[in-house]
Amino acid sequence: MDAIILQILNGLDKGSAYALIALGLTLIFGTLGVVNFAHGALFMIGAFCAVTLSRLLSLSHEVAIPGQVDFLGNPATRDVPYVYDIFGEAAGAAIIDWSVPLAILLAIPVMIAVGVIMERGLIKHFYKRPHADQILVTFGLAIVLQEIIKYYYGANPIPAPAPQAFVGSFDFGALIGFEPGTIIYPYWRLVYFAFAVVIIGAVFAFLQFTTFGMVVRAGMADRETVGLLGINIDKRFTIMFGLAAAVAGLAGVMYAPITSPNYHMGMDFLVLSFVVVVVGGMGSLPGAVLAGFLLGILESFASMREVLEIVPGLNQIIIYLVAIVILLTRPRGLMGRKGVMED
Amino acid sequence: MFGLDKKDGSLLLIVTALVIFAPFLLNPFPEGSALAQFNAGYPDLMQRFVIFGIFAIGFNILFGLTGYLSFGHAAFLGVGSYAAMWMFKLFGMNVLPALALSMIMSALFAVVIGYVSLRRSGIYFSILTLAFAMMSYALAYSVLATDMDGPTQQGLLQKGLTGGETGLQLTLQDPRILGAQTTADGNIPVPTLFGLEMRSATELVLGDWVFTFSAGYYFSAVVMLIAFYLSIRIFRSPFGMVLRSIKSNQQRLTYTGMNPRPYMLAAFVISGMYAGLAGGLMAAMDPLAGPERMFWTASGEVVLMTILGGVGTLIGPVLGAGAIKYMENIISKINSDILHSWFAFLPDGLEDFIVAIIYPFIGKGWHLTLGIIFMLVVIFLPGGLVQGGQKLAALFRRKKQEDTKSATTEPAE
Amino acid sequence: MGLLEVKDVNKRFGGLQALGNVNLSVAEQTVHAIIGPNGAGKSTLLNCLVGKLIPDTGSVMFDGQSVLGRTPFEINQMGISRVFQTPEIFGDLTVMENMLIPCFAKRDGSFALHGIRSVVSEGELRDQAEQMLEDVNMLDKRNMHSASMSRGDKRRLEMAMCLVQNPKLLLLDEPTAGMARADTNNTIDLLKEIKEKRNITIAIIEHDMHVVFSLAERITVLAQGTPLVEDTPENIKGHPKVKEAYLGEAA
Amino acid sequence: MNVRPDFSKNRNMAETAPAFLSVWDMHSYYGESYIVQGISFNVHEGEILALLGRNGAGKTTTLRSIARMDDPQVNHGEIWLDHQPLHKMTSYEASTAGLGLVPEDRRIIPGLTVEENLQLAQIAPPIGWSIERLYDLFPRLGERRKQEGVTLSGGEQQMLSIARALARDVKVLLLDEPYEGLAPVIVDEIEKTLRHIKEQGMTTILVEQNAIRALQLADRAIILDTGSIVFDGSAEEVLENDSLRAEYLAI
Amino acid sequence: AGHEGFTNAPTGSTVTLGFNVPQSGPYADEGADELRAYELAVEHLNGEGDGGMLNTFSSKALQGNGILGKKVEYVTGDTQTKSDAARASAKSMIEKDGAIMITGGSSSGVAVAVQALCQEAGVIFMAGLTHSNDTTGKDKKANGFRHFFNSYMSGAALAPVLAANYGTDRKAYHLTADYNWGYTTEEAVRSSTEAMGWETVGTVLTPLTQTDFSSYITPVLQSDADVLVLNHYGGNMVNSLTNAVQFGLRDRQVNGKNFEIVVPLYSRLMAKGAGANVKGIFGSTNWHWSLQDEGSKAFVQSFGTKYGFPPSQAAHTCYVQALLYADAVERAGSFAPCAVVEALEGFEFDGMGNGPTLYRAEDHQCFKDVLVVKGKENPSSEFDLLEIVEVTPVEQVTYEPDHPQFAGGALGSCNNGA
Ligand SMILES: Nc1ncnc2c1ncn2[C@@H]1O[C@H](COP(=O)(O)OP(=O)(O)OP(=O)(O)O)[C@@H](O)[C@H]1O
Ligand SMILES: Nc1ncnc2c1ncn2[C@@H]1O[C@H](COP(=O)(O)OP(=O)(O)OP(=O)(O)O)[C@@H](O)[C@H]1O
Ligand SMILES: [Mg+2]
Ligand SMILES: [Mg+2]
Repeated sequence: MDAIILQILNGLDKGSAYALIALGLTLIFGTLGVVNFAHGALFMIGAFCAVTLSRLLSLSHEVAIPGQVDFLGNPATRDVPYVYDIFGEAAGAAIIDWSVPLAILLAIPVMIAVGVIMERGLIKHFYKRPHADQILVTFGLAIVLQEIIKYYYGANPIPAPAPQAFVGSFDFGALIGFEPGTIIYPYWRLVYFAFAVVIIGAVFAFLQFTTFGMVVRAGMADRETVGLLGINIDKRFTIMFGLAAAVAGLAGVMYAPITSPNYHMGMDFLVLSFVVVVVGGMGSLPGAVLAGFLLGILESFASMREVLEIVPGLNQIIIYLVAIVILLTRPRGLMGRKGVMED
Repeated sequence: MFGLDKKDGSLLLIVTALVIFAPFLLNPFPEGSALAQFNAGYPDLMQRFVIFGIFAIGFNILFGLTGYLSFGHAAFLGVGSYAAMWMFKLFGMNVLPALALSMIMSALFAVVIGYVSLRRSGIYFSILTLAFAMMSYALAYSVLATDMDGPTQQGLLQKGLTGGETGLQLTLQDPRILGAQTTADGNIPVPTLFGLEMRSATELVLGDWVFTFSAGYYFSAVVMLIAFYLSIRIFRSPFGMVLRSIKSNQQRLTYTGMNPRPYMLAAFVISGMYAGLAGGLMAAMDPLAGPERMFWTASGEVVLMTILGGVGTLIGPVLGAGAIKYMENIISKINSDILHSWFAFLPDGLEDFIVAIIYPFIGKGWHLTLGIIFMLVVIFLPGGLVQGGQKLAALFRRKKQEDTKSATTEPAE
Repeated sequence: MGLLEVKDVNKRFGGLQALGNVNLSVAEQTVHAIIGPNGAGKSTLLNCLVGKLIPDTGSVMFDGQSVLGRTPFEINQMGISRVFQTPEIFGDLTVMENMLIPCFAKRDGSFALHGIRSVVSEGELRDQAEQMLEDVNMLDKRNMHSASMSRGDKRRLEMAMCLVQNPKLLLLDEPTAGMARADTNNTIDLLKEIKEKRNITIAIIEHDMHVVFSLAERITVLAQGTPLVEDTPENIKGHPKVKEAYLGEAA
Repeated sequence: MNVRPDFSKNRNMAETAPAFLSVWDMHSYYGESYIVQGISFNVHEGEILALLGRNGAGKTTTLRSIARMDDPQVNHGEIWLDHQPLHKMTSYEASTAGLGLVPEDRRIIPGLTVEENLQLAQIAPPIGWSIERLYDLFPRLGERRKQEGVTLSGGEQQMLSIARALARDVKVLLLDEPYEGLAPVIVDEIEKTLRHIKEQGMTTILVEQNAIRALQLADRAIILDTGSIVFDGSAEEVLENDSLRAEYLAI
Repeated sequence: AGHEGFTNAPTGSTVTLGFNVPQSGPYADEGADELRAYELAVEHLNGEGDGGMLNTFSSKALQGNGILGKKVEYVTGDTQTKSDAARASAKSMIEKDGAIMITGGSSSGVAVAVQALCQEAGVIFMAGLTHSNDTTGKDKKANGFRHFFNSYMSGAALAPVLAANYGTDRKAYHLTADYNWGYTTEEAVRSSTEAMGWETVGTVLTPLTQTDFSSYITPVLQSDADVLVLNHYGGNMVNSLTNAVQFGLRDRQVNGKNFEIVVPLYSRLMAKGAGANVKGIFGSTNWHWSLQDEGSKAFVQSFGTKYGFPPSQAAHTCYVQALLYADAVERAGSFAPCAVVEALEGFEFDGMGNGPTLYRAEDHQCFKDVLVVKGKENPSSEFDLLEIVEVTPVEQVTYEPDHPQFAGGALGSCNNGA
């Protein structure tokens, strides 16, 4: 029983990550109809916003340590971050410690800018082009973004830990009467979950309670006619792109403490997020979110030892298996709209 | 010629000529010169060009004609490779039966996957094929890789059906019931065509130039030419036309009395067999089959090759395949040392500067160059490399026309 | 008994009764027009005949066989071709290719794998197709990319595609809408001629009364999903209810 | 016949007032194909202009050019609407400037209900008729307001397309075959409406295959043939000139 | 003269080596470090630089004048850590550039694939970083050699240290990467710890592509395991260890004991990726720059001087392999693969950082001391993340050639190629 509760928690958490990434993707892919292979790269850039901020904050100057030598026998030095000099050691350390949450503030403008530039400079010219062209151009862009990050940050994962305050776990089990220490959950993951819920809610609200969503949907179905009705659809597409990039980036920032960012993390998530979006149903935001949680939970269950003993390797294929089953039983995924990318 | 019209006939002739003379054409620079780095006329790469050419031609029959974008085509490539390897392991090293089994197995897979996936269209189809390929990958990578003989046995299935991450390899213990288990000097035999070793090659030295003619390459090239010829025929056939009408308006087609499903399935299976053939050839040229051949990136690669070359054109996919494989194998091998030697004639400071500028794009930066080229091509050549060629030809023609025009009008003035 | 027998067909869309107890009999080798106000259910009725929609209840018999439960391509192979209200053609193909597809369907049935044979060598079918294009005055456009034709031309092309199949029953959903007057008249003549020559039965939906009255031998007036009257053109013209609800000043 | 309008800023506007919409030497292309080949004409405020011609003459292309759609490209020429240079605008700017187009293929937006299709037209100013008033004009739409627009019957879609144009406060209404697919009574109804809004000063360009009907409504007529104007004059003139009608309109 | 009858026999005044390392993909940084080591080795072989380990190497055959008097040149390629790409790249070095020896790599799959290729083509393969038993077990090849240690050795070296630190009454839970290296490592660690009295209470295979291990780690909480063994490498290890620490495993008490985590194969680059999470965690490594023998010091000195930071174990093994190859050619007096094989088989040497070492003839595996390390509590720099806990003597990690973990496969005979 407690094992199941734990896996549901895990699944919710994994699912919130999937849902959040898929949410950004579905804004562009499901709603604007652009096959955006650069979406993973946006997620990755978000994560590197966290890395970059923590690097910036830790920028330091060398201070010699008297009486010690380094591995080559030269006098040893110690790095002292500038923030220590500015804010004093305790405050400086706290600032560095909080660099991941602070990076959200950095990521929002950066990601919006990246998204807008990307859309204005490149994607804009591809709305009317075949999907094949969109694939090639966004894939090319993804590679370029990825290689730029690799050039500056290397290929190795770079740790970006959560603030000390979030280290440790919350004991759910004790709360609901299980043995303490059996159903625990790390604080940061709870934060991630809550964050995902907030972002998802905000995006929903924006698209649901404004005409923006309807206009963009209409624009995707028929740009020409929407233009005929006096609506500057280009502008709205740009906003949508910026929004999607910001969502992807924020997902990345918050994910950095969970897995150390590396330059190819975007590609690792890319295919999965396409699967999530499509299983959710093209053009459906709730679908994408639902599929994210569903796949996350199922994946968690499939990775239980008890399950693997019965069906070895199920954890490797579960997502794809579920995807196939869902797509065969429901023609347009969980809640897809008719006519979106069906040809 | 061969039932082709003039245009297609000359295209086939040109491709044949290019393929026959590839060892020369791809080795334009003398051995030892600074630019020799750009030579691509060595057997392995030439084989890759034609093999991936086959893969892309087959993919284009499905994608180019019907517009159905399969994102799991690499599964058939992998199946073809594994099938060929098992043929080598069990029966012997002749490549023809191996290729036959590759095509049969990939066709069977394609029938099953196609039958299921073709129930959906558009992106839903793409994701279904992707899911099947990724499942095949995962199974080949781990589940089918576990010891099936038990840990102490030293049998055939010691590393499972697929050999897992390491890949399926030939071993000295393979039965090879129709051929030699080992060669005279105690090694594993190599793939042959009735005794002609695929890896055998002769070299032609002409001054500073060294040209290699490899049996494996010419064998693959002949297979590719046949495959290419068949694809032209398919493109020009009623079948090809129906496939294009599916892409254009599937609804209308059903009201016109045709059942799109079997057409689609036929296209899917044919294209899967092309992929299987390519996979079998890969194993025949280099006897090892690994699961990464089925990973989504491998499927993505053939998509990119086709788009880069020009979707729906006959020769485009082959060009795209060549371009990507060239980048992967040639650009990735240029290291800073070589760069320095190229620009050694420049003053030191300038040399370092230029090297520093180029360096990010070569060697380990080859991906960056690839990405940039993808973007440049789609932006400036919406029809892929083929369109680039056409533009060039048109420019040439126009210039010629202008030349003749000015030549004739000038005296009058 | 007619070639086409529609009995007690009902079709609902949610709360809307699009067709209510429709009975219709189209005799062989006649032109039967179906007219009625917008949204009366005319197109819906045709959709039920070609397998695009399945009626909730009722039966549709064609040539003694039921069409219900059959797929659109099977129905077409039985000998029913349809022209749609908005032109449905193969936009990526040339006009000639558009014509050849129905020819293949007619000759080869719903599936035949001619993967190696060349389209160019299909002389007989090409002749047929060209003849048909000639008949609709479009031969000069045969190599045109069909998507880039004007709408009237698309209409004519679609009709040619249906006619070249030589169907037993031809269903036309406003075939002359948007067609220039001259072409409308040509079309009327063509349909008359073809009907005689090839023994084709035609069911036509039109709002253009000129076309209806020139062609139709019988007219069914549909209103709100139910047949109001069925009669000869002369009687329909004078029918007061029809006049009021549908024809207006045109009568 | 036509004088190039001069709308330069320092001129007195009154001087040029008569031409409300003015097209000057317009050349339009679909990619490489040269369709509209240098046409010029003026439309005066409150006038109904019939734009006639055979299938493929370039009527739709002309309207789309004026509405500043991406396709066709207008490579040369000027278009002025009430002193605003339309030729420098994109389609949404043109729409904001007071241009309304009812496209020939209706262009109902998939995925949106009838009401949403109408609401969409009222997002960007200027806003015209209220939705309720439009429902009064086309009660059918009111009944179907929650239905997805593309599932409407052909005629209902046409009504929606017209209603959508009226939902915006347009100065010039471009109608591309608005009667297509409509029952005769509805056509009468729309004609009445057009007369009515003309009285309120609406300027209209009407493309219609039913030339007689169009000419009876219109003040002036322009006949297009292969992308050029072959006649520009009063509507009565065309009605009276048999040879003209025979040559270009085949009626 | 005399150099003919084998693949790519060098004819001019130079000889070309092929360095086939991952330059893209997750191991690109490791590959870059390998490449640095190779460049350094070439320098030293050609008599440039300070000579590095040439000065401490027990064999004195190398003169610093290239190999057999031929200047050493090299070509590089990208394995992408994919067998296909690695083989393509190796083939191009052999077919196009005339490389006579291929070396490098950062994973066992690639090592096995390229080794088989070299066997077939008739060139020598000097494996880079490959730790799976199979490289010199099931998949061994006559033309292939491995200096790096393997899973068995890790297990054998770790077990006593674990027993000494954590006691012999422990319950271990294994998370194992679902591929070949994972299997052999799990098997090795299991059998050696079980021999110490530990009990294995669970083993779960995790997909290689996994990035979030939470659903694998939480079941550990519910088992009665008190040790978690992470048979993961690279990004897998970084992520699984990070996740394990996040879930508070290290602060747990089970059966009255502190919960412990073990990482059988450590690398400095991975330790860096995992950040503070590695502190106090045991693992094994082939070599570490803080070793104080003469050979290691000389290597660290020349590498550090050239590049400004200390070398990784991958760099070390690659450097040593290059030197060992050159030395074998020099001693054999020929580049012919079979002659080189003969010179390397049973070769004993010292001064290369791991004490006296044997290249065993039966399986072409090096036998040498193995290091057990622990994540350092107070690292002084980003390179100083591991501290050596014990240098396990070679006897303790030596096994019979027909040990069950290595059974199957055969070397075959050496191949000189064309
Ligand atoms: N898929 C659908 N869902 C809901 N209502 C529908 C659907 N299809 C048609 N209808 C409704 O059914 C009614 C009949 O439509 P139909 O297309 O048959 O009319 P019609 O007689 O062809 O009219 P028109 O002459 O305008 O083309 C219309 O009111 C239409 O709105
Ligand atoms: N998208 C397009 N690409 C290329 N050519 C086109 C395109 N659309 C129309 N044309 C061509 O432009 C010419 C004029 O077409 P247009 O649609 O303007 O005619 P029209 O007068 O509206 O005819 P109709 O009465 O049939 O609607 C036609 O010859 C047509 O073939
Ligand atoms: Mg209708
Ligand atoms: Mg038109």
